[in-house]
Amino acid sequence: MSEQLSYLGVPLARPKVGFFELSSCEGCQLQLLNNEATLLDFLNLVEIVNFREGMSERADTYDIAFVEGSVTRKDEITRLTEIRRNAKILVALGSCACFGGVNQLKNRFRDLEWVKKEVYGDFPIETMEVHPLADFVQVDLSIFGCPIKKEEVERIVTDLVVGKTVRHPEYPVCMECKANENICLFELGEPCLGPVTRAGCDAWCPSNRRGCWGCRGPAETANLTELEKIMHTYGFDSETILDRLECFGGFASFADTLRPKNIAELSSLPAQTKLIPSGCKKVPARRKKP
Amino acid sequence: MKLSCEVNVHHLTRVEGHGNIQISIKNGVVKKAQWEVVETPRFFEAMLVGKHWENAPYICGRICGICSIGHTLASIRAVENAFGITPTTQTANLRLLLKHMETLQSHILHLYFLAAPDFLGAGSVLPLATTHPEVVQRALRLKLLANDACDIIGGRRLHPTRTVVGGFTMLPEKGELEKIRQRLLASVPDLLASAELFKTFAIPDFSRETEFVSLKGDTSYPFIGGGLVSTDGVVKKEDQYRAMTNEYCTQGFTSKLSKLSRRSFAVGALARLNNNFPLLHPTAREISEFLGLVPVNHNPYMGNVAQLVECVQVVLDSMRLIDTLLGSPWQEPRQQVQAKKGEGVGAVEVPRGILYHYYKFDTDGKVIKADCVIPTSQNHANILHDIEALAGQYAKTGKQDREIELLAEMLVRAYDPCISCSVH
Amino acid sequence: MHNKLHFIDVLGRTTGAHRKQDPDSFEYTLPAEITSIYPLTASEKLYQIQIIDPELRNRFSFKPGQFVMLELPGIGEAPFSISSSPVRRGDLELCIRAVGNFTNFLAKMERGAKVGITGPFGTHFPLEKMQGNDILLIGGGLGIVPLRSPLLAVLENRSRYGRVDIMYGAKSPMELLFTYQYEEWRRFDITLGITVDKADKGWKGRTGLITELLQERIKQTTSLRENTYAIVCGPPVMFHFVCKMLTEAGLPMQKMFVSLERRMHCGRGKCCRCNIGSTYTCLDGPVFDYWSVMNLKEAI
Amino acid sequence: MIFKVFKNQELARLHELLAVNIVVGPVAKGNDRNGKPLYDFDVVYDFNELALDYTQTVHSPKRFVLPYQETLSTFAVNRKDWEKHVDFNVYRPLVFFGMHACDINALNKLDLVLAQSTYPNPYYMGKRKNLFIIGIDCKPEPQCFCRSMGTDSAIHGFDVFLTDLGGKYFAEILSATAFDLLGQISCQDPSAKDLALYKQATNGKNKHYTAQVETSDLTKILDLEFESPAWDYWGEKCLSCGTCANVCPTCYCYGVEEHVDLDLQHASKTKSLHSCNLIDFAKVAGGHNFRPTSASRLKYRYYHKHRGFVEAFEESLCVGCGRCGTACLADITPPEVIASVRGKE
Ligand SMILES: Cc1cc2nc3c(=O)[nH]c(=O)nc-3n(C[C@H](O)[C@H](O)[C@H](O)COP(=O)(O)OP(=O)(O)OC[C@H]3O[C@@H](n4cnc5c(N)ncnc54)[C@H](O)[C@@H]3O)c2cc1C
Ligand code: SF4
Ligand code: SF4
Ligand code: SF4
Repeated sequence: MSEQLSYLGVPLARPKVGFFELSSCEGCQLQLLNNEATLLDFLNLVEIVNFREGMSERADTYDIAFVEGSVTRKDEITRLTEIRRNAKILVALGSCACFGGVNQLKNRFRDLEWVKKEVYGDFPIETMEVHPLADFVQVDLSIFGCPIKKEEVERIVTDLVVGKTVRHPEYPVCMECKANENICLFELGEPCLGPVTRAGCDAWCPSNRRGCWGCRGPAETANLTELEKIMHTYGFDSETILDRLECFGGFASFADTLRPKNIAELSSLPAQTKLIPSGCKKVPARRKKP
Repeated sequence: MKLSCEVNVHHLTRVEGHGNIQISIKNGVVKKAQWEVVETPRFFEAMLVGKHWENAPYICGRICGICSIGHTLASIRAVENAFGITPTTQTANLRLLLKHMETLQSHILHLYFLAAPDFLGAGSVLPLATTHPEVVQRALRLKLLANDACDIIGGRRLHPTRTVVGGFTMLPEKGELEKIRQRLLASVPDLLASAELFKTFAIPDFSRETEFVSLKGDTSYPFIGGGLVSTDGVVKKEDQYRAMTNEYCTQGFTSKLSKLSRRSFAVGALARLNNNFPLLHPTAREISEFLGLVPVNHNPYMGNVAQLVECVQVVLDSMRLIDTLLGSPWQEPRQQVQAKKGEGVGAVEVPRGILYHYYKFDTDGKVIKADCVIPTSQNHANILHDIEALAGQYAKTGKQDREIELLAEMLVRAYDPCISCSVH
Repeated sequence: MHNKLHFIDVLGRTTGAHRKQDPDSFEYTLPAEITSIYPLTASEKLYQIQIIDPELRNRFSFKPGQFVMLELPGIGEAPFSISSSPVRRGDLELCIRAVGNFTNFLAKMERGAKVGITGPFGTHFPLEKMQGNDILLIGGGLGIVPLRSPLLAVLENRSRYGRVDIMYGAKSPMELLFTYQYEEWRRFDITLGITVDKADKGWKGRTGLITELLQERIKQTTSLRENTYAIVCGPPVMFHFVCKMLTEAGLPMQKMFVSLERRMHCGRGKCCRCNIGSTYTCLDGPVFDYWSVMNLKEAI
Repeated sequence: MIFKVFKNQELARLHELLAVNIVVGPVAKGNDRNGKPLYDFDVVYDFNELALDYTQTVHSPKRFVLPYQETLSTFAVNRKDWEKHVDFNVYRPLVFFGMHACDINALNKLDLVLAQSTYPNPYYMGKRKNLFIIGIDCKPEPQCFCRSMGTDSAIHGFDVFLTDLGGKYFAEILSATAFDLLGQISCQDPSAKDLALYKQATNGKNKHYTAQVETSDLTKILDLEFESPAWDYWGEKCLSCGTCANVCPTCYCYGVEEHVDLDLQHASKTKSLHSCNLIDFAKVAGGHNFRPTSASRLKYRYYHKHRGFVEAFEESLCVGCGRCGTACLADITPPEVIASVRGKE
């Protein structure tokens, strides 16, 4: 296991890798165990020193820290800062870490007290507005997706080991969707965020005849104004658009611009729930280089 | 003899989510025996409020990464019950098959990657790759099979893409199903070998009288929907789930807790098996007996064995389901959905126990109220009381801290708790 | 009658799906060895690369201005101008700046490493046409790399050309390439003007833009029209200014040559990544006369 | 060219004869949201699956000669040493049963650049030369402007081309293989009446075109209108999604990626079709982008098709099938774009 790695005669360091989770479903970490066919090769390429979900041993220094989940409590900020301090490369693993993920849907409500009460009644449980990692620490690399795609992670890890720069596709999902020869879901009468969402998932959802919900966040060229027009042309209301755009937090700022138009339509809600334009808001300059 | 002991496990490993164990024994007297859940809540039930029904399965599936399929199916069932939709036989069969494959993958993951290292004296599965390569290979083979099947039926093994209210967006190819069937058949020797392996493990001798809650099958071992039952004789309907779970909050827990006839109850593979033993496939029953598991068994460590028996059960039942599916031509994958005002409950047996989703909709089909009761939150109180009893049983035996710590850790792991999902 | 269609073996293969190794084939890469490496600056190194098979090595020839594609398995493939003299047989010299995946990995490799080489590709500077004329070689930054090949070719046949002027500018003295060769070049009766944008402590030479050097040169002659050719290599902004200045001084556009750089994935006019309008930088370039460049939309 | 006619029911027999090979043809793919039937090319096992009266397939037939993704080569790496293996991925002939004239012409255009110019591309050529193509006539759809592009009929690039005369097919035979094959079904020489019917059919087709593109002097106009505000107008709408290039039967730009395997002992080089509308198309090391705006990229696509290609090969790279316009969610269609650039709003 500990033989020196090399590629084309160039010696390579086997990175010490740690996996950590903040508020999340732990699915992204699980995806790594889900690569049965290549798991052993993967384990040969890196040295896993911290993986609470899978092992008892722990270590405090690592070259690469994969952090899953978003920040929803103060103690998580502390943990995150500590991980950042110990890691050479901090990777935001999955949409929760990158944009807040589904967790940030909670931020739709102005009244956090109402949120707590709705779920825990009179029992106070500490929580705060949901934030992606980058609001608190420097993130060196993002791996998008809810869930992440294991092939992509493997490729990224191999690239890191051989020293290649990790590049994400800059174009939208439609590109991969067409390459899978799907008939566009808009033609079939279903909404899809493929035209604005960053590719790299190989059009996972559209290929399964399910519209894209934008879990990978915006493509480099996301033309959201045009998408909104298209959605309306194809007969989808603002709410359907908003549901998708706000789901994972990647499009937060654009979703915000849609939301005010929408409050009227949502007036059937219980009185406590004041909907505000939010998504993951940036907190001022707490971001620090370790 | 040393009669004092301090166990302090911060963020227990090899479980999903964050929990702490604390045991303090002074001169043979248990001062403290605690199970704490410190996971951060994500407030899914609030998130859903005001959302259109179609969001519910999509968002709620993301409560849990391990049993996302179960969550999605429970959520879909709740919506369908609220709207008065009955799934077609084809949809029901496909869903059950998908559910089975999730059960298989989750149980195998737990048995081999999370539990087995304890019995084989390793810190994780990693060293086992060198010391017990055949064991690891076998686990990977079974897991791969289950995961591939989930991909084929649900579109993806985690957070499925094809499962929607009304049915499926898309159907699997028959040829692919046929291949899965062949692989299932070929996996039987691996399951038998697993049984042989677990037979060699020394299951700790511990027992505490417990109430077990699960779905009750009529003619088949239950996984999706149906009546609720407990070993203490409580019988309820699916939509009376609140009377079964009686959730409450307490200090030291970010998860809610549950109780029924006693201070706590247990759900999960052992509960299912205790309540539905006669409905097991004869072969699964035989293996259960071979491993010394007959109902009603009150040793929580036997949870592992129950999971293994269920692996056999789902593999055999999946082959039957595939035969049925292959036996008739494909029907429309998806029914029309008409939203309406009302409420609905979906109860599904996920790997760790019974899971309930409940939604109330307004006339536009928007969620007014959501409630999800997750198996591990039902188990927490029971885990806590088990730990107390465990500490009591070993307080005077003079075991080393590390031994008690390990027993406590193994106890919690035997519940295969999914803490992140219990605190959702 | 049997209606199974015959497989037409257009590619001349005899058996199986793997094609016999054939140097003329599309994806074929000549295995080559890095025989020596000279660091020139912090980020540029000069690599000497030798094709391993002696027969293929002897067959390989190129003209100044052409480029080769270098390949490293799994790392990438990228175009590089040949920087050595066409007369030099046996190995190629490439001067490569570490900027990305391929080039950074290459920078970590040592002598004796194996790389794949394909080419040569593209057009070249028409040195034959230039014989008997004065030549201006103007290079900015990394532009000296493609310039070095025609330069060495000219020096090797010095008597066939008239006045030879080399003007070379870099951002700072630290970034000047091939400094060790300046004296050698100067021995060939040439004018070598070197300038840097920003001097540092030890710098005794000129500071300023390359256009100033050129301005001086232009002032020395009344018209460049009759018997002068120019080769200009450097970033687009630089050759744009230089060529404009030369045009104003009367040098016809067809007598100025530039080397363009674009993204390339194949080097064989198939991937379209290097297209400028309709023109493939890899097939119709990289060497263009300025007249063609002026007629290409978005070339500069 | 040799002409024959045969009864419609003989077509099933023709399929049967060819079915020992892999047969690809148009098949129905359900309906769109407005109930309009959708078609695509797929492998066909049963004659009845063939939808020969198809309007237009969503995707073009190009993937059978230019797969969206293709492994160009693999490497076996052993410490310092490595070896490259090249596989052109051609193994067997393919029968194309029912291709419209525009798509046949599209393949002919691809031939110009991929098979007939410097460095012919063997991955393409092998597949292309192993196609047996049965062409079939069509009725113009609202999006079709093939007539403007001169690609409404195919003169070469197929083995046999069929025109439905009502009850009978009129067959133009171009290859000896096709001739031999038709010899095995019941065929006649066309009668004077058949010829009259054939002429009637072709004349009838011409009346149905609704879309058109004015191509006269287009190359010059494009040069003159390089700075036209029309490009910005369309650029603002464009999603830079690459859908147009993907469905286009003639777009062939690609990108190459190399990957090292997890085991560090293998590597591969894959080519994927790209699109000039994508943001990274012309980005180079260091991040400089030669075409940073969507307007400049969209413009480039039109320049390549309607100007550059014409300059190089004396014909345009567009066959007027209209697929890109149909597929474009932003409704950017060549007839409209070109009309606006020409100033004919
Ligand atoms: C005709 C020509 C001659 C060149 N000569 C030299 C030279 O002599 N010395 C030198 O240092 N550099 C030269 N370059 C530039 C060199 O090709 C790029 O620096 C190199 O491609 C960067 O590759 P990379 O993998 O390190 O960078 P990355 O940014 O990681 O590039 C990834 C891929 O993008 C493409 N790419 C990126 N930038 C360029 C670019 N500028 N040109 C073409 N393709 C690019 C390549 O396909 C490359 O594999 C030349 C370029 C061209 C077109
Ligand atoms: S289905 Fe979605 S991803 Fe696919 S082409 Fe249509 S919009 Fe794009
Ligand atoms: S023109 Fe249309 S299809 Fe093409 S990239 Fe732009 S939006 Fe996409
Ligand atoms: S550019 Fe559009 S109309 Fe022209 S061939 Fe391509 S898809 Fe058809």
